[in-house]
Amino acid sequence: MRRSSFFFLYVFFCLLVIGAIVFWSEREGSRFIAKSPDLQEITAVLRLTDISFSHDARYTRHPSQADLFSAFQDYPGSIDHFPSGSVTAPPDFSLLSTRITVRKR
Amino acid sequence: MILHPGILAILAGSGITLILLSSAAILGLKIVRKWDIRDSSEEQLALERRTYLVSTLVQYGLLFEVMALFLFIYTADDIHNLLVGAMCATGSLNANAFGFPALYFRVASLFLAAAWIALNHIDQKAEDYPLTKKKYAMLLFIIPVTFAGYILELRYFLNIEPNVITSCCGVLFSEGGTGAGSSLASLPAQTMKTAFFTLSLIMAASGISVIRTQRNPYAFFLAAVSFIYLIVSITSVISFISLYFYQLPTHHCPFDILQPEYYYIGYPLYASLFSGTFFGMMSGIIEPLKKIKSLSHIIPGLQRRWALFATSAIILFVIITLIPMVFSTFTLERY
Amino acid sequence: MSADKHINILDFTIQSLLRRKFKNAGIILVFSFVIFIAGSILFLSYSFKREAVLILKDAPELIVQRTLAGRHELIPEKYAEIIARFPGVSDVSPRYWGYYYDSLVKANYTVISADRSLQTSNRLFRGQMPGEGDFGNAAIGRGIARARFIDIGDDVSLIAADGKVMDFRIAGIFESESELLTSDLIVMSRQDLSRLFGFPGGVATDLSVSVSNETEAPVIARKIRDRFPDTRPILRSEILRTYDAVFGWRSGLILTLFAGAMIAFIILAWDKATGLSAEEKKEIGILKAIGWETSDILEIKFWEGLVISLTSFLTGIILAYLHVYFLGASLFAPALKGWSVIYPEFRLAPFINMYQIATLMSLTVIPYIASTIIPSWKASITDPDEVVRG
Amino acid sequence: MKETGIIKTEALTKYYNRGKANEVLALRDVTMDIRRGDFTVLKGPSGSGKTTLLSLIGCMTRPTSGTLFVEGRDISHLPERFLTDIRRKTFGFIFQQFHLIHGMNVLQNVMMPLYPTDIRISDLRSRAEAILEGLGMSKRRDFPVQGLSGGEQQRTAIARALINDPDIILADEPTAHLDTALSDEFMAIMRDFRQKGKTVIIASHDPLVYEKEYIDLLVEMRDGQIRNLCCNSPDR
Repeated sequence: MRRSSFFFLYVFFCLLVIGAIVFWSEREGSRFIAKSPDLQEITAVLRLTDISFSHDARYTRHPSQADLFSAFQDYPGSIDHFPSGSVTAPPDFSLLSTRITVRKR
Repeated sequence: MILHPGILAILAGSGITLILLSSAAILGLKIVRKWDIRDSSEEQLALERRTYLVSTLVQYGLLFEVMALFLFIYTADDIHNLLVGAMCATGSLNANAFGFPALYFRVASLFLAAAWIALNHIDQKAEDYPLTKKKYAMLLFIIPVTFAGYILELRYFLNIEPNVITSCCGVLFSEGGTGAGSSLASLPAQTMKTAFFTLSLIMAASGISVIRTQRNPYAFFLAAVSFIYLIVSITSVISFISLYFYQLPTHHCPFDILQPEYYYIGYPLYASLFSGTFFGMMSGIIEPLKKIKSLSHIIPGLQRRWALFATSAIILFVIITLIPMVFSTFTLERY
Repeated sequence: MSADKHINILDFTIQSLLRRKFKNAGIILVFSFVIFIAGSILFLSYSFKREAVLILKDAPELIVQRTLAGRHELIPEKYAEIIARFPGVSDVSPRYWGYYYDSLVKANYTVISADRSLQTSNRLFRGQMPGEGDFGNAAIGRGIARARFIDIGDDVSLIAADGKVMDFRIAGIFESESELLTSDLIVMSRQDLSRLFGFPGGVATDLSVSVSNETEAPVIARKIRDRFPDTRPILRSEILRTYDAVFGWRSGLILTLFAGAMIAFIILAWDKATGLSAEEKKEIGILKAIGWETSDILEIKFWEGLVISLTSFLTGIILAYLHVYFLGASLFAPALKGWSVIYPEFRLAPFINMYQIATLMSLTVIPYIASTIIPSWKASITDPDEVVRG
Repeated sequence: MKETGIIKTEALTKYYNRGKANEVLALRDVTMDIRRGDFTVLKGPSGSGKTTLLSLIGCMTRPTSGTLFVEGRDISHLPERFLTDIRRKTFGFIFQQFHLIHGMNVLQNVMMPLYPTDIRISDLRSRAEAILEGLGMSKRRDFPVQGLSGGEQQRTAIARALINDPDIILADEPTAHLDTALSDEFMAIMRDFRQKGKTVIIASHDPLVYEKEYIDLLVEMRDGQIRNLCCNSPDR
């Protein structure tokens, strides 16, 4: 048995595992997609806007519906509850050369 | 924006490529100035050894370049969700003025690096390394292209403004999908079809004549046709070929065919097109090198082989484009 | 054209790698770990992104909040009637919801009222959804059930705005498969909710607006803001985009912080590649003297890099995958999820694709390979006659 | 003249570290001619330039000036890439220190020179086994080289030099680390090669080597120059 064959075997083995992983992912992923109509129904019925992801502070629970007066909420400085507190506004690097993209017609 | 993992990966990858290629060029500069194959000094030997480093650097550079191109297109596709009105990678690339130029420069530097490696390959076959000086001078021209590509890419990513919720007023009144440069898509499909298939035949014919004769006018002709063919083919992909793959009369995106939904058909499609036209062009470009004595016995065989590559790759390309046209019920006639 | 030459050189390379087992195994170990971490971050954030987008697909198209003095304020229900008359608006319904701080477990709950019930076929909800006028009943999410040790049929007491204790019977519960959406929810009737929070009459928390044509949503949002300048309309598409950006940004941030580790590894690799031992140097000299060409030595080094990086890469991503999808990303979840008392527990749906793999390669393998080029070349130009001269 | 020179040098000169403080003139104006099938010994004290001449002939380094013909081909300006090619096809080397690669077994060491060629590994292996057989080393085939005795290392090194079936065998002080019996054995093996029509060139200052009666050409060197050329073959 050549040394290189061991290497190729290992690579082949890893690729097999990855193949299995991809296969499993497809299955699990489609299982998730199969249950997603139920999730989507909950979203629709309760009219939810956010995922229940971090409950550290009130304003991190429904980041898209955030109160505007919570402490340190707006970037910069929004790290009192890191990383949840950073949900609302990912740092907009264009701030460095501020542009206002709100257009009124 | 710049912290998106894909963007970080591209900037890292192409930054490294840029460093590799620039150091190759700087090292090459000394070779251009001092190279003398008849000299037996230790300095010349050091230069000779340095050529190994340069060609290694360029080879890895090319490899990473391919990777970065792939990532660039994928990232453009991935970020279209973040941009209002972008439906696919085309929309993302149109998000500002730098997207498409960055892509063009990437492709151009890919071609140049590949051409350099091909020349290097020829050069190393001759005992007197006849092309060395030219080769390293050429390297100096690749750098600005790569560099420009990197700058454009950087500007593209820095200038993308993701339209996310801002705390000031909620809705961002962004303009929805302003016409993404659709001039190519609007080229009449029937005319493009005729042009594409005619040119494919011309390309194959000139390829075959080079294979059979390796004669001067044919080689130059093949090179010219290859170049035109590259442009016409990409236009055709946008104008009608992609439509057959999507089975949608309005979807003109040249990038979505790379997605799993379309069985990754874009990869063999572009790979065959790029390699075919590349070898077509190269077999013409090396024609003048026949005059160099130490290369005169190497070139014809190589030319024939490259013309053979070019022709077979183009035939493969045409076959791939024909698959959906022949086997699916979708027709463009009505549109 | 034959591959024999290259396989022969690969053979030799592996043999010489094996001769320096411990050193190379160390490098592979560290590199695998680096890739494992980067891979975990990528997989994790990508899954969150995908799930968030799928879950929120049917969220309200447009939410209208009222702001007062820069603060979120309850919105008069009569706004709804006016907005409902806008052309293109198909439905406006007020949403009643709020946060309840439970001092017992030190956590925030989301209290929400439902005016519709779920279909009975919904597999993610057990029991009954408290509807309009359904006093004293509540449905809760798994996170609360876990935090308060309660289940269907149990009672839960909440303290109302007027200081009185309100008792609720748990009539329904969301299954844990839906935790990413429902973990901290308490659903109750609108009347109970108004009493709990002491809502004045005629106001709602915000309005949810449905439009008949989704592409018209921004136009309607603009109209609403023109008509009611004190409102803040939020589009669903923007929420989705923001989630997309947030997870992209967070994983990018962590990756950037993690770049330090990567750089440390690169330095290690560089050092390893540069610091050829005298023995290795002699070996290369011998090879060159017995007829190996400089490019053959470079090829050894290429294979060396490939063997090390490919082995580490494959090992690293497989471990990362197992970590994220089988072990629940125990190492990194807090960094992406944030900390909290009612921690949502959920198995992420695995999504893996070429893009992630290419990104990961570009962030790890390319820097590694690039850092070894120059040291490899330096090794490869050893003078062949150095060996002869001794 | 039975045949033209397989190795021919004209005014061969070699400097090391040219133009630096530690410049060494290792070889000066060496002109000589070695014919196919010659058994040549380069004789001289250490530092006389024999090793330099040997490595020039063996295409390991390039001359500073002068010309060198190997099998009638001027190689003095050839880039390293092509020198290696010639070296790999034409020469077999036996080094003073044997220079075997530790951590590998005898067979692998013997096969090493031809790894970077398109030879099939099974062909290469059988060729190596045949050579080891011929040198009586078969039983040591899978033995790691660092455990071999001096004579066995020597024979492994010889086997390695022969793996490419070279026309010319070069040996640098091959007997320096061997006792008389082993040295004689080595010389007997070399003599065998000459019998088979190979050209043998040995650099040595060991009388056991240069006093052999079957030597065709004895080159005496000192200070990088040829002092004396002495031919034993009657037709010179």
